[in-house]
Amino acid sequence: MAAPIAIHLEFGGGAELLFGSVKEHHVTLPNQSAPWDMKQLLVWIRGNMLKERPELFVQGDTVRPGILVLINDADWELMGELEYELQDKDNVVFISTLHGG
Amino acid sequence: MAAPIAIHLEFGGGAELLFGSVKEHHVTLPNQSAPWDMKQLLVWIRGNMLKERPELFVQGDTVRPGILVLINDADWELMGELEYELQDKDNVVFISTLHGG
Amino acid sequence: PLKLKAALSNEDIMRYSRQLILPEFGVQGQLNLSQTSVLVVGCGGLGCPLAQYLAAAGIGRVGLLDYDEVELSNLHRQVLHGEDSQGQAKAQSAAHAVRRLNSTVECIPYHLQLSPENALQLIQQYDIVADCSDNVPTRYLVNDACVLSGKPLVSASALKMEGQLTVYNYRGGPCYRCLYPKPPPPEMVTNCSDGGILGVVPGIMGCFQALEVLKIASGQGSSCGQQLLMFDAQDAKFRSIRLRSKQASCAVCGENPTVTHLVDYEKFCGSAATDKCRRLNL
Amino acid sequence: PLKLKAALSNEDIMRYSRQLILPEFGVQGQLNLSQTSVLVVGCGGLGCPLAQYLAAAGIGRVGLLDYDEVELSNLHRQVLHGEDSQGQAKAQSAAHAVRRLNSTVECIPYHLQLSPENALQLIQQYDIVADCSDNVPTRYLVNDACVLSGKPLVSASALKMEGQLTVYNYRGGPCYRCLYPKPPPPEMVTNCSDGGILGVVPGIMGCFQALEVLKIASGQGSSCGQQLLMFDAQDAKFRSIRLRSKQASCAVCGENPTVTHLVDYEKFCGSAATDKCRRLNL
Ligand SMILES: [Zn+2]
Ligand SMILES: [Zn+2]
Repeated sequence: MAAPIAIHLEFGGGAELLFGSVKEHHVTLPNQSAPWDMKQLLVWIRGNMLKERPELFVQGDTVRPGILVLINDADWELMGELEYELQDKDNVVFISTLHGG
Repeated sequence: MAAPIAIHLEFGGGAELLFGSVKEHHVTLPNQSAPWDMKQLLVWIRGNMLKERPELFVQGDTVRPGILVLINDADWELMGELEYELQDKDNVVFISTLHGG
Repeated sequence: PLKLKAALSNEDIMRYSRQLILPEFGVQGQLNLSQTSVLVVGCGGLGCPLAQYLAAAGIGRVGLLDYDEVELSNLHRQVLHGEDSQGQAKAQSAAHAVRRLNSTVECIPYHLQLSPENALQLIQQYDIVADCSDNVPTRYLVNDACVLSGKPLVSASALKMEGQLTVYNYRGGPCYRCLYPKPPPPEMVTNCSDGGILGVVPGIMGCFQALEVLKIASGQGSSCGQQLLMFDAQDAKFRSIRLRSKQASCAVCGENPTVTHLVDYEKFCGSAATDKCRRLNL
Repeated sequence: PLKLKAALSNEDIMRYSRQLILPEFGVQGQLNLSQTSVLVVGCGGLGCPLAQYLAAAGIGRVGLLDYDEVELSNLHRQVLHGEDSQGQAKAQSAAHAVRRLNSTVECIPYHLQLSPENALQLIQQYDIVADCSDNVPTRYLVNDACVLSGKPLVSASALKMEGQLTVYNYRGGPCYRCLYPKPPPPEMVTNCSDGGILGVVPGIMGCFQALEVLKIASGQGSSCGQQLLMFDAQDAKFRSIRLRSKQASCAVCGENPTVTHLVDYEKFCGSAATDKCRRLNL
């Protein structure tokens, strides 16, 4: 049994518009038998936080193109992407790429 | 007996010129009977790191006017100034005020 | 005082459309901006980008103060001036460039040195003051005048590859003297002539100053009161520092102020109020 | 190619004296700068401050590319243009302002749209490319052309109250496609016309771009390769993010590239290479 973990979620670059325009969220992920990984976090966000049009955030089992995922100030590609196991107090950022100038 | 502690010192805004133009220094403060405080750190810096003209860094038992001291990204005035007891891995910054424009 | 604008004209709506649709800004923010006046103290490396972006955004009135004339060695960072403005008063040259960008902004050049004699009278006419000066006595003078007139002071500085920014005397936060009760020893003060400066460093800091002025003027409020923003251009690193509160013992904003009118700041600092020659021979 | 300057003239020494005395920069840094050419793709909110500070600092040659003309709604952020330049080509208007600031910089305006047909031929003539464009297809086009020509790409973007900056294809680091192998769904792309923008936000990001270009051109090197600098103007907060390495699987810079010449980027992205109308009707 993994204990519940508290993580800090941030959305930016426009991705916050899918979450009631709130940029920072403190969430607690409930107990479950195995450790939480990023793949499960995305499912949890989709089920518990996304009010509408989830396809603008997740596509298949990952985030949609144009959203960069950062775990503790590093690109998630350096951390194992979907397989990364979340730790208590982790900071996860979902940021839309900007194109304006 | 307090164990030796390792702290991270940074100098900026021109204050680094008194320290061989090196901005970042990792130093270990030796064992001593009481905990290290900022007052003792200034004496230690003066004795161990300052090569010349110490009066451009310390005056009396504190830093000279125009240098701001930051402990872990907060003004040292919020932390107790000279009485602050240093902890292992503390980050202490000495920054000269800039006036140019 | 600026005339209250009740509504935006069609031309305003066209010109500022990209700001108007920002929820943080909106029509009310634009109207607030058009009713705000800002005094820019120093039209050099910080003052040029600051005045440029304040005018572009539609500030109501901007005062441009500088005692100096444009020289060739200014042009690597003082981007409102041009080769053809060498020898002109910086205040006039900056005003000319600002008017070309936005003729609807009321723009007042002051070709003079800020002094204990004229500072209060000038600053009282403005809502916000931006310190873009280049020397210690002027920084104390501007601070004290802002405290005595109750104006927020958006202050930036830059040297070599570093910059600093703080909003003083804002929403109960500290003033410049709360942080620096005593002036630095004159021999430890480096100016841009001696120390050098990469032009785009005050460019970045002046834009930052414009951002904080615009946030205050539009009604959003600044996030830099009781904060020191430090910038290191070499590493491209910013750092935000939590500063002390307003000090009860402060000589000008404290509980028993000893500075109740403007004093002799060159004497107080032991240095001249220009970055041209560094030390006073007292 | 630019003529090699063996020494600085007396006028250069006067003009750039404040930079020359910086140990990080020096005479060699200034000479390196004078031998470097930079292509600025887009003369809008980012390109204006960027071109301004590159020219002020004494870059050897600057190419100013934009297909668009100056409109009133540009002036709140595109500060090289003035009210009198409305209707003019942005490239011409920017070139005019840059020459006024520094006539010793070779300044080449291109009043055209960057396209798969002209991009390589243009980019091959420059040492560094700065992406100041405003749409997704152009960002992929500029990236691919930089990878195919081996040029470092200093890329910034801004929207509403946020900005981002990365140096791509630099010292073995990732390219834009390494990070974003697939374009975003067109309906999720917001441009400045739709989303709004506070003018000083691209001001800050364009100055940052200038800083990184100048660090590369002078020989110091950029600290933003394999880094994403994120800026939130509302909170005045910067954040530096460590990015992934160059990806072996990247379609253009990877081990088995499938993009070996420029393709149709509007088709690839499903959107037009202008921020004026957002979606292509395919
Ligand atoms: Zn005070
Ligand atoms: Zn790549």
